[in-house]
Amino acid sequence: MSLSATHPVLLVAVPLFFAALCPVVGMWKRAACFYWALAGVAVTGFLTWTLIGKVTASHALTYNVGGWRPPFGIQIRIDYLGVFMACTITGVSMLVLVYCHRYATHDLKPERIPYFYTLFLLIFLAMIGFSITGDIFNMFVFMEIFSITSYALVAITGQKAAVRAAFKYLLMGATSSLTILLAISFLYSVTGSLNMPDISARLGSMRSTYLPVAAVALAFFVVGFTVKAALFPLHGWLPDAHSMAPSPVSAILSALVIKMGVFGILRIFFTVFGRSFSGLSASWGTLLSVLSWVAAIAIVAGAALAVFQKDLKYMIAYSSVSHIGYILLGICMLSPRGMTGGFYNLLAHALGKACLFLVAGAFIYKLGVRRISDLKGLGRKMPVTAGAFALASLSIVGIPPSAGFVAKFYLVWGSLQKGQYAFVVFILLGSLLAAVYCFRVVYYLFFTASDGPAPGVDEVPVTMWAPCALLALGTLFFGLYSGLIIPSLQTAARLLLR
Amino acid sequence: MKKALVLMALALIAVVFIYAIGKMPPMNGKDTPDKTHVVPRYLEKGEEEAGARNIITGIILNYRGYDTMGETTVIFSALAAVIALLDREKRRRSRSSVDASKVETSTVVRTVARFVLPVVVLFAVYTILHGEPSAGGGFQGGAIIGASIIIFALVWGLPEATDRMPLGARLPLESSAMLAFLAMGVIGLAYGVHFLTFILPGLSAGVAETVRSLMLTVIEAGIGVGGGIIFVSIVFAMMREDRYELQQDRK
Amino acid sequence: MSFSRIVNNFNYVFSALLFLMGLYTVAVKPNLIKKLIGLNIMETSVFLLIVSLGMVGGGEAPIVEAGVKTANIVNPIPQALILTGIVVAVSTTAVALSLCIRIHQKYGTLEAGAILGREVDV
Amino acid sequence: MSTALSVILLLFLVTTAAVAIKLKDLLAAVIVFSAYSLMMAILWTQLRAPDLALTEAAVGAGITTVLFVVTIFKTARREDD
Repeated sequence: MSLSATHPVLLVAVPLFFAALCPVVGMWKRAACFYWALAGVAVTGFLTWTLIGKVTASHALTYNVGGWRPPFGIQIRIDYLGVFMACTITGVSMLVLVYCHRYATHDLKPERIPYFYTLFLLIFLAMIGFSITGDIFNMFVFMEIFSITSYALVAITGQKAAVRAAFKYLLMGATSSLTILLAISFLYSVTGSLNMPDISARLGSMRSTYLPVAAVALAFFVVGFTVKAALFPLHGWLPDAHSMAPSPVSAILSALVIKMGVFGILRIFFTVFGRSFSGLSASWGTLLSVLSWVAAIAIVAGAALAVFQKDLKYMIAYSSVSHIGYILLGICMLSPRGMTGGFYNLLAHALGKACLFLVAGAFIYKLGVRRISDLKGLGRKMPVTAGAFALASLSIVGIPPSAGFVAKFYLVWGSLQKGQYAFVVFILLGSLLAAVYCFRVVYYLFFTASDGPAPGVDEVPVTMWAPCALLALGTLFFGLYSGLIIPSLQTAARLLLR
Repeated sequence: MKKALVLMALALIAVVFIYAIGKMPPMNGKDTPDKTHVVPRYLEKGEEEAGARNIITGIILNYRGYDTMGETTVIFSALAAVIALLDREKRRRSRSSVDASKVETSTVVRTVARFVLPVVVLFAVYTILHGEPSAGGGFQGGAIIGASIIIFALVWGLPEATDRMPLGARLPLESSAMLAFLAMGVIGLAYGVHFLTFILPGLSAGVAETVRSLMLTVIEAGIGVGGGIIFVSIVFAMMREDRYELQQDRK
Repeated sequence: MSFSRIVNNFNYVFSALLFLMGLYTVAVKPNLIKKLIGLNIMETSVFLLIVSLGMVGGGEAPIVEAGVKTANIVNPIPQALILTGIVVAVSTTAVALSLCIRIHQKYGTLEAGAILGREVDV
Repeated sequence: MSTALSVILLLFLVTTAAVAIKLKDLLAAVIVFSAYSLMMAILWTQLRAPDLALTEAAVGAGITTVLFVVTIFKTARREDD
């Protein structure tokens, strides 16, 4: 099956077809929308899967949409990192979508269900399109699709706090999008190109008087994408939006959408500007060291804020702020080890955080409780979901043999290699705080007796607990068999650094 | 306090911004980097390669058609978002606050609208189909069609408008822009060339160009109809108010 | 040198000014509708910047006519990009205004002080 | 000549933007903002962008204004101090 290898554009076109017809399916039969969306994600997942071999064989797969060669048309460019992102996106989306089946009928007005799945497919295809494109403006277009859909998904229940959070998210998101568009125009004014490798080449041969414009463009890109990624001082929108959204949506937003901001930074740093961009070397170094210190502070600040939360979903959301710090710190190390750690944490956090939010959703589904202190003794009544929570917590904290441990191991190794002992302290402190906030919940779940009688509380339906369990087992699997992916990620890092 | 902080941030951004525009290539220059790299080919070969005298149309439909597919997806996402937040109107029953007020629309407005609207729609169709040789195109025309239907809803009321443009007819048309792009793209795949390639292999030059202009027209029409209907649906969803909803159909 | 550049590039200067005005409105004005007007002003300012940089002195619109030299035609790429940009802007505005309608239903006001500052009510 | 016209248009733009930001009556602010969009449309023709002018006039001045007006009718017309 080499259809997707010859035509990688199908990764976007197939879910787009399913999204375009989802409301029509909903008009015919509301209940069919779920299966329609599931089919869309499954087919795309299959196409992504068949792509892996091809990408690893040729390092980067390129496809000229419309047959126009790169600077003239839009080129789809799938490298190691792109296919890694696409696989993470399809895998997590698939499991979250299965979970949505019961959750959506429980939480949403019936007439909104078709549009919920339409938005789900749209956000899914936009994230895939974002990670595989090789054109900077095309990236902006896909970014806008997943931004607009995520504003709506946060507020889809129509609850008071959710609408408010969505508006705050929208203001921050739209402003950061504009910052990125502004950066694109600055970059275009001095390079005259929109294709990423072509911009990189043009920057290398640019007149030196234009260097400041490129530097300002870089700064605006970084600011814009760090807002999208919710890096610590600019994270203001995240806790509200991620905790007030319906839980499956929180899972998608926290596991995947904020990673898109990180991915954008990666693309800008390595594919667009590249290390060979010698003219900026001074400001480049400053920017990286500033960014890595900000990331290090984010690790501790996010984790510390999470410790003080009384609300379960707020706690999980603040934990995301901390983990974005880990990923960015790894990227800013600019060494294969550190970057591998960052990329691996991207996967580990996507699986673990999706699991935590889905479990939080399961508690809300059964009991309607959100406060951590209300979870007493639930471990005995909902053993699978609570067990999944404990297992995913291991990965979030970074205890062997989970995937989170592997990621942090590489991060620590990378910083030791660079002689940055301060970062080791930050990473370990972050893990310590993570242990505090995660195991507090685990303690309530398993080691306290419930004080109030909660009759009739039992395990959630299988379509809800199975995704949680699979995600949790995924963190374990990728911890035990890290050798499956680590070599490819190291190659990815080396290719980016070249 | 907050204001002072914001002003400081603004001052910082202003300094950076002014610094950048001071170093940017000058306006009106002919040999700036942006005009010497990709553009010459578009200008010299655009008409022949992309099949449109209006280079912009050539770029948005052909050279960068994938972006425009994304653009139609953006506006479809906006529609899905608005409907997910505000819900659809109910045919003949949903009303806006204007419909609920006792004041009748004045005869002048009705008469003017009756004469102007057909002309507006005609102009919109012209804009859609005439995007190749002159300014205009699917999206602009679609916006004008949408605006004319919105004017209809404002003058004759939401129940009348939802009766004339029922949901069952609008809903499938909303995705027509994306479907037009996908269908035309898949034709390319079937002929063994890349997605959204409009010059199909195996056809003689004249036929291939005719096929291309046909395919581009289908996309323009799709964007026009899809964009227009999406605007109408968004405005209908925003106009309706629950508290003014009628209990029975207004016949 | 740099100063005369700035004066010559007056479109850029005005776009920077509009951008800052918009950003100020988004950040400071308490009313949500006002914030959205500010956001739209910001958007048009960015559009103005990118289209201005494609301008050619005494140039022609990018529509190929017989007898027009291609060197004298303005850069069409920014215009094509901004067509997409305008659509994105109106889409964002539509979603934001729908959220405003919902917020007004839930909170009875559109003033940020009364809405955004309120503690979580879960 | 056309430079002078552009500068006048830009000054108008800044003025209308400032007025739209300053006005307490939101409906008036939105109407001024639609004037801003129309001004922008004229500026696009000055910048030799007829397609953008058409789009800005239809979408910026037309659809966006309708959306704002509809929202203001459903919510509050005045901005509090």
